[in-house]
Amino acid sequence: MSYFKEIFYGGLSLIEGMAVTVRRLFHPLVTVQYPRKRIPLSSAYRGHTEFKIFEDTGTHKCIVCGNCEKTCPSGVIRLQGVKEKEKGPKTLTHYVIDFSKCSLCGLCVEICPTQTLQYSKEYELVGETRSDCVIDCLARLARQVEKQAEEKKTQGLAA
Amino acid sequence: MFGSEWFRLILGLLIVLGFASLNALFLVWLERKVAGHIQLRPGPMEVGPHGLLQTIMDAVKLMGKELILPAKADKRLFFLAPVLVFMPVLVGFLVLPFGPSMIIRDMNLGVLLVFAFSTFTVLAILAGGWASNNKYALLGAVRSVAQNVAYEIPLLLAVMSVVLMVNSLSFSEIVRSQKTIWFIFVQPVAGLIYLISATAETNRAPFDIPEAESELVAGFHTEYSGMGFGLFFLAEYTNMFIVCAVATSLFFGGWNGLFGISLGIPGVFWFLFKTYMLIFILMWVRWTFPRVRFDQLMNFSWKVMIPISLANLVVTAIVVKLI
Amino acid sequence: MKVKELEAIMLEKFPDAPLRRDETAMTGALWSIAVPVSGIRDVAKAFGSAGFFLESITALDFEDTFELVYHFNCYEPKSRLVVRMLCGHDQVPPSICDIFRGAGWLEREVHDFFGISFSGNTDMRPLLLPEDADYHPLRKTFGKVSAYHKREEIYG
Amino acid sequence: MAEQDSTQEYRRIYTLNLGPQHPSTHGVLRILLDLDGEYIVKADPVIGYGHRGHEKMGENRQYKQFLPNASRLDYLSGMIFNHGFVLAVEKLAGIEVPERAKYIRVIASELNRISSHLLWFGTYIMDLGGFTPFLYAFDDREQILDILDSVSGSRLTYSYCRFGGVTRDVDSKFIEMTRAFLKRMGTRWADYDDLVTKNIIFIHRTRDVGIIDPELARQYGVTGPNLRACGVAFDVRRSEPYEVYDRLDFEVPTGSRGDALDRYNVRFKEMQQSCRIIEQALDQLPEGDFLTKKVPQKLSPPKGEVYAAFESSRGLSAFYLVSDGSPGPYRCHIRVPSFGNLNVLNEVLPRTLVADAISILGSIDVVIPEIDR
Repeated sequence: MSYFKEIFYGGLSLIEGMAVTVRRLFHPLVTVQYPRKRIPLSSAYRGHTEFKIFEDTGTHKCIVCGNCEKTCPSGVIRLQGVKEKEKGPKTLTHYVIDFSKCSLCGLCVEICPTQTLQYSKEYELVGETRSDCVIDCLARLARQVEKQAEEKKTQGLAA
Repeated sequence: MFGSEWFRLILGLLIVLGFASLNALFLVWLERKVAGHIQLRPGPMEVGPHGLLQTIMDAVKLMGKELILPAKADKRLFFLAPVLVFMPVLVGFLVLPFGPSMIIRDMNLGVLLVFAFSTFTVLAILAGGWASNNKYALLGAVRSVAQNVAYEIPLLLAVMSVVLMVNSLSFSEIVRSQKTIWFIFVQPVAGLIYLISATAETNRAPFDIPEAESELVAGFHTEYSGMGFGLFFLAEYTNMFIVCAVATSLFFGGWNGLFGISLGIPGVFWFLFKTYMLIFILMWVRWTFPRVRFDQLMNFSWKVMIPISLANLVVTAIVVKLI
Repeated sequence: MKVKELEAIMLEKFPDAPLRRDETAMTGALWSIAVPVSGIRDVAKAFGSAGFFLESITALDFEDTFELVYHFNCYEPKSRLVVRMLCGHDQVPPSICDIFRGAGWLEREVHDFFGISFSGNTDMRPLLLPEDADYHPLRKTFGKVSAYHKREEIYG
Repeated sequence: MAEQDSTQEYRRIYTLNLGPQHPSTHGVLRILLDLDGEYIVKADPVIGYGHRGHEKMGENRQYKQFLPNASRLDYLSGMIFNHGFVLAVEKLAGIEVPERAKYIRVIASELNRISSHLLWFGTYIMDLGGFTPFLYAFDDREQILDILDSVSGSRLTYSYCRFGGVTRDVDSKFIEMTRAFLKRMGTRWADYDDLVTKNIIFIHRTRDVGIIDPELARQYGVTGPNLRACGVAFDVRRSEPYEVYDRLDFEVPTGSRGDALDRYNVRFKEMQQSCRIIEQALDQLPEGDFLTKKVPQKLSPPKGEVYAAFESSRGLSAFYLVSDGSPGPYRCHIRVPSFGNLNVLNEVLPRTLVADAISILGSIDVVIPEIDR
């Protein structure tokens, strides 16, 4: 008797399973066709680091203390600065990160005394060579400043 | 000239060659779409409207790929196997009753021919698995042989009960006798057993143990690349069509409409519609269930399917005799 | 209960072994006992018959000696006990892989990283390192090292 | 004659190299199987393909620099390992953690546990040949990743915990999303039951397959759901509660036979218990700081050692840190649960079929990079 019982209940369980999948057949889809449609990024998203643009100065506030370089576990960050005056602050000349080594721990952002580093929202970082992963943050900043200025201009025109 | 048997045969073969490959490509697309929508994703979308041309592009890609011959493989057998697997599948089309007058060759042994040839694919799978000189492929081939031996029996027993009722092995004869009532209503057990065995026969999930992707990498066609793999792939889908077409003509009334009501639709469309519905069910099953284990499959076949189909056959014989 | 019994056994077997009760909040163990190299099999047997399981075997490399640390734990009650064993740089401690079958791999790992071989463990192929590895990366003489201390500098 | 016999024996048993590239070895595990037909005679797992030297890295880094490494050990429960490492260092340095941070960590860890179990669920059914439950599980898992992404900014290797708290406070949106997720999961269990748990094929594939009895588990140091499946209710969250687990009410689900089906059921119930824990933790979540301000930038704990155990989704894990008073540990050893869980395969696999081996391997739920370290 248990022989037929197992066949019966076994068959029933299979039909129940098929009911689950056929219901899904008419569900709305949960995926999006990626390059054509995108889902919004979360506000906390951590891309590679970049410089924050401060409203008051219109640029970054890096003082070339080198804390980020020292704290980075993987040696991602390289920066250089020069002293323009004998006893003045240093000015940043180079700030380069090798994103291929970065593990996105965020220690550099946390340790920065002037809080001039932030996470970018960049996620399409495909490159053909390793050197494509090397990001020059100062050049990036310059591009962003330019873009902002342009945006302001067009806004001004529109107004 | 036009009425001659030879002309009919050659024309039929040409149509079959065209239809079989296009149909297989369409079925691959359909499978991906069904799988996609069951899994809450759209499936192929990029090439052509709703990805319709995707499989054609895939076929082109496969044709452009290098055929890799593994070291120490049996060269002749290795290249013969994909051809062997595709040929009998094509022959099966010869006797399928697409419509009242749409049979390439209406033989009085049609049913027998289809099953004789479909068994042939096992030989090809064994040859391919053996010739690859790969342990996974060999395991897959061995599993395939054992599985097919076990499943041919209930499959044929289920078919036998229909044949007993009609007293003929000709497809057109069988379909004609289902004019008013389909055999699935008369022989539900046989129909179910046929469908289950057919799934095993075509090596589809949950009985896809010869290629058991997560166990044997790709089973018997592990070592095949390019069009060698492509032919195995096309054969699987064509085989699926044949098996479902046979089920349609044996149990679902072939070109007949439901209870003799044809709604003015030509028979061939009834036939194709029912065949594709059955194929859809096979796909639905595949994307729902996990794979059974090898020995459980055997147990299921020998301890459940064969006794039940035998009992069914005996009951059928008695009832037919009494009536 | 088991812990009390074990403690008695330990004290009886190794009367002069330093048994240190730990502040569990700090080290995560109830007590630790330092045993000589020859005593580890007896200890393991006692732990094994008391129903303990072996959590981990690891080693510390000091300038003067290796220290092998065995962590034993028990399902019920909470009682992690530590057996520590000083083992010279060229000493070969006995294996406990026949008492705890899972110890075989743990010992292989220690052998990988520190080059300590265990007598009685027949399978000493490298486990995590490549098959032909002849270096022992967690020794303080390998690669970049921040500090190499004597044992008393840390444990006093 | 005797010689002939031995050559026949030699031919009868052949070796199958399962992995390191195989669809269901989950990472880079290689198992050398000696087969007799399809039956396994001997199994020898070969590991170490993913050895990255995390322990050596730990010795050469400062404590906080090791934080990103911690989540890369068991990448599926990155939050829990991150949490565990932070616990160890906090014990070592005697750092007090604000109440709110403790709750946040527990919520994040339990969410991570569910996501890890969901991934295991999907891949396990995929090992058994069912592809669809995998994507359903990923759909659910995606919700968790979204929640954790919204608070930590990362989807897999979180680096969310810091010594003395967490990097970012949770907001009302996080709580709302988490509650919505719990509600959603409440409706999903029935579907999973219908699709998988009750499925006759699934039951046949897992029942009485790969039995680990309690004694075998003890010998090999098997922990986590694999141990609980053989009837031992051992859970670090219960036996030595860390953070606020002693204030939360949850059950430790156990099995009885210790086979693959029990392991499946235990993990499944564990997900439901994790949901309960999160719900309670959300209710009790106090106001306050999320990060204590008293931690110095250059953390140099006093001399001593710590062995901080915690329950990852795979079992008892622990960080064993020895401090020499410098800003980096003198020795950093990591006890990983998968090590023992995989080791036991040496004895479980023989006398089973190849198909069962895949089922057992999947049911044990190993994460290879965690073993390789």
